[in-house]
Amino acid sequence: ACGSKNDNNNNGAASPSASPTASASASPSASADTSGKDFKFAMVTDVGGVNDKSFNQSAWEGLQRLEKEHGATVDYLESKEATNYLTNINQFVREKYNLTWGIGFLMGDAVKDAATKNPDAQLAIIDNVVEAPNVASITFAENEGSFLVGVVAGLMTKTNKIGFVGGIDIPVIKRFDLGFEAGVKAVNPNAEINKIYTGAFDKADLGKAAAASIYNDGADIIFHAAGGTGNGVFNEAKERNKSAAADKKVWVIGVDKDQSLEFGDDVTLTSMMKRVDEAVYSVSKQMIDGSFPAGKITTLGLKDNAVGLPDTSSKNVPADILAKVEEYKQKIISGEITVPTAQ
Amino acid sequence: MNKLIKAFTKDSAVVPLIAILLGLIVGAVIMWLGGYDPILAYRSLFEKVFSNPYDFGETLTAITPLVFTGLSVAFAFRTGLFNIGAEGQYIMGMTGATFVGVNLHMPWYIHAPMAIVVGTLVGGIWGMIAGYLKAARGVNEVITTIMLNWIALHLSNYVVRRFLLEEGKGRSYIVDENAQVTIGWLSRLLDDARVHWGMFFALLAVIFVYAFLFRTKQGYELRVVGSNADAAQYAGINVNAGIVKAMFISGALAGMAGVFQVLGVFMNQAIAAGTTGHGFDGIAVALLGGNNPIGVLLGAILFGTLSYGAAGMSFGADVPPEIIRIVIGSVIFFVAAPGIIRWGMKKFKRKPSKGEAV
Amino acid sequence: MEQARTVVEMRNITKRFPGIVANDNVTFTLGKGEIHALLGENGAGKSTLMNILFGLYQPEEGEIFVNGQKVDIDGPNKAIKLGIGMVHQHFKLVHPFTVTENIILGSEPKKWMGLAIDRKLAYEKVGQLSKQYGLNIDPYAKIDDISVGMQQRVEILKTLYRGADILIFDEPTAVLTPQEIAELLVIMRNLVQQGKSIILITHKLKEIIAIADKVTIVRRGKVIDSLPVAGTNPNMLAEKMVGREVSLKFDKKDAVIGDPVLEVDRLVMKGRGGLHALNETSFVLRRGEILGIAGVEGNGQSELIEALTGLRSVSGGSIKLAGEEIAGKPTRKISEAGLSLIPEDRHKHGLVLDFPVRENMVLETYYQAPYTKGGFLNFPEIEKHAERLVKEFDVRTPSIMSEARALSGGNQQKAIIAREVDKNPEVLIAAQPTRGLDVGAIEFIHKRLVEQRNMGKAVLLVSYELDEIMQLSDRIAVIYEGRIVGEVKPSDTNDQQLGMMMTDYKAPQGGPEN
Amino acid sequence: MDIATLGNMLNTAFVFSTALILAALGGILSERSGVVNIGLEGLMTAGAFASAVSAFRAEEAGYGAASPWIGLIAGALFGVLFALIHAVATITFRADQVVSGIVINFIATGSTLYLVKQLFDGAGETSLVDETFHKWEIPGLSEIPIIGDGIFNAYPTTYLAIILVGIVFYVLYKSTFGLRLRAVGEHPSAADTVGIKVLRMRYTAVLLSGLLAGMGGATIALTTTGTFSHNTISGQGFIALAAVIFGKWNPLGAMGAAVFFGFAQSINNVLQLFDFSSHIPSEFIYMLPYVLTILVLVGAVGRSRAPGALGEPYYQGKR
Ligand SMILES: Nc1ncnc2c1ncn2[C@@H]1O[C@H](COP(=O)(O)OP(=O)(O)OP(=O)(O)O)[C@@H](O)[C@H]1O
Ligand SMILES: Nc1ncnc2c1ncn2[C@@H]1O[C@H](COP(=O)(O)OP(=O)(O)OP(=O)(O)O)[C@@H](O)[C@H]1O
Ligand SMILES: [Mg+2]
Ligand SMILES: [Mg+2]
Repeated sequence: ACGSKNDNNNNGAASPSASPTASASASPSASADTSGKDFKFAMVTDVGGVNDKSFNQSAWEGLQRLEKEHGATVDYLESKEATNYLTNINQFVREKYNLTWGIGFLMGDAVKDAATKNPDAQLAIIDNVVEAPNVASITFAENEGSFLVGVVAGLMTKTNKIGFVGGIDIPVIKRFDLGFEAGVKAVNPNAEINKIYTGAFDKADLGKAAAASIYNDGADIIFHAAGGTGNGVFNEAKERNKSAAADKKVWVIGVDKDQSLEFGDDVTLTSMMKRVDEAVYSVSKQMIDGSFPAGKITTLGLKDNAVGLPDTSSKNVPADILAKVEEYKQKIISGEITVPTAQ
Repeated sequence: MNKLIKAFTKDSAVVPLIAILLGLIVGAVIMWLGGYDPILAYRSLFEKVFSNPYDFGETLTAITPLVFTGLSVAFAFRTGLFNIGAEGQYIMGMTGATFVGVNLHMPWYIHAPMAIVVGTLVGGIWGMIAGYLKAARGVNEVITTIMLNWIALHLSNYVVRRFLLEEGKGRSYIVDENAQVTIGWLSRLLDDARVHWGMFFALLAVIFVYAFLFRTKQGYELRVVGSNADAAQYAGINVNAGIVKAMFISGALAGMAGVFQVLGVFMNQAIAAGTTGHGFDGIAVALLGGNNPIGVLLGAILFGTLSYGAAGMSFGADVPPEIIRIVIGSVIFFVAAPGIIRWGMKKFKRKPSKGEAV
Repeated sequence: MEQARTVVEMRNITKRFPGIVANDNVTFTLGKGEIHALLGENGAGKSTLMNILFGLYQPEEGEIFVNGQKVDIDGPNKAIKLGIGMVHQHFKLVHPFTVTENIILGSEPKKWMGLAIDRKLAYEKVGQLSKQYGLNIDPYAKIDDISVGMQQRVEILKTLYRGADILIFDEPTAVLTPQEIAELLVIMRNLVQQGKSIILITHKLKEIIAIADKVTIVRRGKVIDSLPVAGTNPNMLAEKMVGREVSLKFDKKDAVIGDPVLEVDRLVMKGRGGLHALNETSFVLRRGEILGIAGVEGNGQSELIEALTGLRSVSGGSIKLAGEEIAGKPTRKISEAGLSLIPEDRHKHGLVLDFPVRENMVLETYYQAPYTKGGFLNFPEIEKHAERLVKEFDVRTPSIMSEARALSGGNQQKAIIAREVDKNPEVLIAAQPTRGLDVGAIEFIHKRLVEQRNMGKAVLLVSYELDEIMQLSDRIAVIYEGRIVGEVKPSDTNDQQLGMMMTDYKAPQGGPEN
Repeated sequence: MDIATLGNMLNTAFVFSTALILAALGGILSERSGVVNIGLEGLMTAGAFASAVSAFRAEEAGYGAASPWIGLIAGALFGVLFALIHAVATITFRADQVVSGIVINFIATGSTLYLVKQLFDGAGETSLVDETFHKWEIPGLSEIPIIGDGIFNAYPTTYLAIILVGIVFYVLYKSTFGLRLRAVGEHPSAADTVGIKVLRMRYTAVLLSGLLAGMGGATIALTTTGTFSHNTISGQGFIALAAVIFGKWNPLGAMGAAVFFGFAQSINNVLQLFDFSSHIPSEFIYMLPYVLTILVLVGAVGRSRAPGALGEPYYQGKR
C-alpha cells in the first residue's frame, strides 16, 4: 500500500528496542538489488488467508517488497484450519527456508513447536511472543496508536457519543479498545463510548448491525478493530452518509491499514495503522544483513512509527487536531503518558 | 478371496472408483482451463501426502476427526435423524476434555481416560439436547442442531475464557501431560508428526458403530426407529427414548473428534472466532461413505488425503487449494448419482455391440 | 343391455419387469356400456395391464385401440384425452388438499386471465357433478378428514370431471364397508346407464357375479379365459383363477369355549373434537373363540386396537388380560403378557419395508433369548426362526435376506401373520387381515386364524367385511360410535340385520350373549 | 427502550433478514415440490459471488447506479446455474437430495473462491463495489412511528423480498402453478395421473429456488459487505433452511422466522449498549438469537409437517 512513509518507517522499525545489532541495520537498502537472491523467505497465514485486507495481506506485501527490492525468493501458505498452522510452517522449515513467518497471534503455539523441534531453523512471529532462541517475536503497541485515534475522535465528535466495534474480546483487540478509550477521555472526559464486540472477525453483517445500533444511539464516530466484520461498519456509515443531512454525517476510524484507500475518505476519518508490512520487511532484511533478532521480543510502537495515523488523515482531520495528536504522540514516546494496555 | 474379488468387481464397488476418477478429472479440467498444470498439481498433492513420514503422519492426524464426525452423522442418519450439529458437539467435546485436562491433575492412567470420557459425554449430551427436544417437543432436529452449533461456539468460548484461560494467550492453559494422548515413539518415527491414540480410537469407533448398529439389539432398535418409526411403536419399541439415545451416541462420536484434537493435536483450546468445519465435513464424509461405517472410514481417508494434500498442490504447483473442494464435491456428486455413471457405463458398453451389428 | 360396440381393445400386450413378465401376450376387449371384471391372484398382472391402458406404463409389445382407432398412450394426459379415467388401487389423492382441489388438479378453472384459480366456480362445479351422479360428497372437506369410502368417490368424481367415458376401477371395494360397497355398486350401475363403460378389478367373486357382464381371468400374466358372467359361479371362477380347487366355505368345528381371557370394561378414550372415540366399550373374549368386531369404519375400531395394545392411553375403564390389568401399560409389556396384533396397515405398522424378511420376523421378539445373547443379536437363531416361519406359513420370498418391500402384498401379510401367530399369544387381534388379498391367500389366512382358535387361543377379528366376520366368528359384537351396541351369533343373524346394527342401534332380538 | 430504538431495531432486523427471507422463499419452493434443498448456503454463495463481480465490473464500465441491479440479476442467474446441478442430479438422476445439496455447498464455495482468484489476480476477495444499494425512504409511510423507521426506510432489496413473499404466497396458494407444485410435493404420482409433468414442475421449482437464494446471497454482497470473500456467506443458508422449517414451509411463516431471527440479532446489539450488559458475559449475548429461536420453537410451534413426498425421487413406473 502507501509508500509515502517508507524512509521514516524503515529506520524506525529497523531499530528494535534493545537490539545491540542496530548498527548493522543502519546500512540502508539503497543499492544491492540482489543482496537477497540466495535467501528464501516464507510466511504462513492464519485462517484469514493472504488477502484478508488486514495483517496477513500486509505481511505478504512486506515480503513481496523484499522480493522486488532484494531479489529474495518468497512464498506463502494459507491455513484452512488451526491444524494446518504447524504443518504449513514445517513445510517451509523442511524446504530449508531461511526464515519462516507465522502471521498472527493464533500461530504462537505452532511457531513455538516448530522452533523447538527444529533448532536450526529461523522463525519469526507477528503479534505474539514466543520464547525460543531461534524465534524473533514482533508485537505492536496497538494501545498507543489507538490512543491517538481516540484523541481524534474525542476532539471531533459533535454528538459526544463515540463507538467502538470489536471482533472478539481477546487481548490484542482489548489493547485497541483500552488505548482508544484512554485517548478519548484524555481530550474529552465527557464523551460517552459505546462498545460492541460482535464475537467474530469475519461477519460483515454483524458489523453492520452493530454499527447501526451505535449510530442509532447517537454516536457519530466508530472505531473498529474487527477485521472483515469491520466492512459492515464501513458500509453502514456509507449508507447513512448517502441519505443523511450534512450535519448528521458519521465517520469510521479504520484499522491496521489506511482504510480510506479502500473505503474512501468520505467515511474514513482516519485509521489506526499497524505496519505489519514494515515489520516483516525490515526484520527479514535484517536476516539478509546478518542481524536477525533471534530470541528477541521486539515491541513496535509509536517511537518506531510502526503504529499511528496515515498521512491521508489531514484530509478530514483539521490541522489543529493533528497538532494535538502529535503532542500526545511525543508525550507517549517520552513516557510522560502511559497508555493502558491489556495482556 | 474369490468373494473379495467379486466384491470389487461388483457394480457397487466400481461406481465409487469411477466416481473418484471422474471427480479428479473434473478438477483437472478446471485447473487446465485456469491455466494450471493438472498433472503437476496432482503429483504435488500425492507427493505432499506420501513422500515423507512427517506429512504422512499428519495426514493420518487430519483423517482422524473426519472419521469421528463422519460416523456421527452416519449413525444419526441410520436412525432417521439428520444431525447437522456435529460441529457443535465437536466443540463441546473439546471443551469437556480441555476442562478436565487443564483443571484436574491426576496420574496418566486416570487423567487421560477421564478427559476422554468427560469430553465424549459432553458431546453426547449436546447431541442429546436436540434429541430430547425432538422427542419431547417435536422440534425438528435440523433447526435445533444448527442453532446449537452457534450456542456451542459461544458457550465454549465462555468456558475457556472464564475457567481455563492462560492470561494473554487467547487460549486455555496447555492440558496436563498426563492427559495428553500423543504416541511419542510413533511420532518420533514419523519426524515429529502429531500422531495420537485418537487414530486407533477412530478405528475402534468404526468397529463399534458397525457392531452396534448391525449386531446389537439396541442398534437394531434404533434402526427400526430410523426406518419406520410407526412400526417401531407397534413393535413396542420406545421411539422417543430411541431418538434421545441415538442423538446421544451421535453427539458422543462427534465429541470424540474434538476430544482427540485437543488431547492429541492442540493440547489447548483457543477462543474461536468461528467453527472448524469438521462437523460439516462430517456430513460429506458420511455421504461419501454411504452412511456405512466402513464406507465412512474410506470416505474420511479420501477426504483427509485430498484436503491435506491440497497444501502441497498450492505449494508445488501454485494451484489454489479451493480446487480440492470442487474435486471432493464432484466425487460425492458422482457417488450420490450413480445413475449418471451407470448411464455412462451403459452407453460405453453398448457402443461396441452396435458396431458389430453394422 | 347393449353390447354392440367395442370401446377398448388391447391386443397382444406384453410387459416385462426385471425378472418377471407381468403381462404376457394379453388381449382384452371392453364393450360399450359394459362392466368387465378382471380377476386374478395377487401379482397376476391386472394392475399392470390397466396402468398400461392409462398410460402409466409403456408395453414392450402390443397395440391398443380406443373406439376403433389405434392409439399410442404415452402418458395419463393422453389417456384422459381419450376419455379414460382410472380409480387406482392405492388412491392418488393429495391429503392436505380439499376434495375440490383434488378434483380440479391439472384442469383447473381459471380467472384473471389464467392468473388465479376460480375457486368459486370450481366448488360449484364439483358440487353439481356430485349431485348429478348421486355421490353426495362435500366439496369443501379436506381429504384427511373424510372416510375411505368418500375418498373413493372423490377418485370417481376426478375421472368424471375430466369427462371420462371409460372408467377403470382397481380393487375399489377392498377398502370399503358393506354399505359403501352397496352404494358403489349402485353408482356403477348408474354410470353405465349414463353411457360409461367400466373395467372392474376385484378379488371378491360375489361382486363380479352381482354386477359384471363379462369377466376376464388372468393368471401369471396370461389370460386364462374371458367369458360372460351369466352362467358362472364363484367356485368355478376361483378355480380358473388359482388353477386348482379352492374351498370358499370351509367347515369349522364347533367352538370349545373356555374362560374369559380378555375382559374389556367401560373403556373410554377421547377422540377428536371433544367426542369420545371409545365410549364405555365393554366386551369379553374367551379362550377358544373368535369374536368378530363388526362395524363401519371410523366407529372406534382403530382406537380400540390402540387401547388394547397400549399404543394410546385411555381415559377410563379397564382391560384385563388373563386377569391382569393391562390398561395404561406400555406396548411391550402387553405384548409380553400374551397379546399379539396383526395390524391393519401392513406397510406402515406391520413391517419395516427396508429390512430383510429375516429381521422383520423378530420385530417384537428380537430382544429375547435366543435372538439376543448378551446384548448381541444372534443371527444364526434369527435365521433359523425366519426360515422356519417362511416355510411353515408359505411366505413366498426369494430368500429371507430379501427386503420386505420386494414381497407381494399377500406374502407380506403372511409374513406378519407368521410372526404374530408364532409368538403363541393368548389373544390374537387380527385387523383387516385379508384386505386386498386374493382368494387363495384369504383361504390360507382364514385357516390359520381358525387353527388358533381350535388350539384354545382367543382371536379378536376386527373387519369391515361382513363376509369375513360372518364366516369366521363364533360371536359377533357390533361397534357403533365407540360402543358395543349388540352381540349376535352368526347363525342367528344376516347381513341386513348386522348392517342395520352397524349404522344405528336397533336392539336385536338376541341381546347380549349369555 | 424508547420507540425510536424499537423502530431502529426493527430496521436492523429487516436488513439482516432480507437475505434470509429470499433464500427461505427459494427453499420453500424447492421443498414444496418435494426436493430437499440443503444447498441454500451454496446457492447464496454463488449469488453473492456473481453479484459482487458483476456489480464491480458494471461499475467499472460506467453503469453507475444501475450496477447493483446488474449485480442482483447476475447473482440470481448464477444461483440458477448451481440449482441446475441440483436439479439434474436429484430429479433426472434421482441422486439423494441431501447429498446433492451438500455437494452444491462444496462446489459453490470451492469454485467461487477459485474464480475470484482467477478474476482478481490471485486475490481472495473481489474488489470493493462502491455503487451498492442505498436505502429508500418511502415518503409519508416512513413517518409512521416504529414501522416507519422499521420498514419504510430500507433497501430496495428488502422491499423486493417482502413483495416476493407476497408473490410466492399468492402463487403457492392461489394459482394453478402453486396448486400443481404443492400436489407434486405431496403426492407426485397423484399429480402424474392427472397429467401434471412432475419432473418439469420440480425442475421449475428447483431453478426458482436457485434464483431466489442467489438473489439472497446477492443482497448480502450488495448491501452489507460490498465484496465477496470466503466468509461472505457463512451459515446464512443454514439459518434460512431453519426458517423454512420454522415457518412450516409457508412464505409468511418463513418471513416471520427470518425477521424474528434478525430481531434477535439486533436485540443482542442493543443490549450491549446498556450499562448492565457489562455484567453479562458477552458470549451469552452472542448466544441469544440462537437460544431464543429454540425457545420459541419449543414454546409456540408444534410439530411442523413437511411436504409429503419431500426427499423422494419420483419414478414413473420403471421402464
Ligand atoms: N413397477 C414395477 N417394477 C417391477 N415389477 C413390477 C412393477 N409393478 C409390478 N411389478 C410386478 O409385476 C407383477 C404384476 O403386478 P400387478 O401389480 O400387475 O399385479 P396385480 O395383478 O395387480 O396384483 P394385486 O392383485 O395384488 O393387485 C408382479 O409380479 C409385480 O411384482
Ligand atoms: N418398483 C418395484 N420394484 C419391484 N416390485 C414392485 C415395484 N413396485 C411394485 N412392485 C411389486 O408389485 C406388486 C404389486 O404392487 P401393488 O402396489 O399393486 O401391491 P399389491 O401386491 O397389490 O399389494 P397391496 O395391494 O396389498 O398393497 C407387489 O408385489 C410389489 O411388491
Ligand atoms: Mg394390483
Ligand atoms: Mg393388491
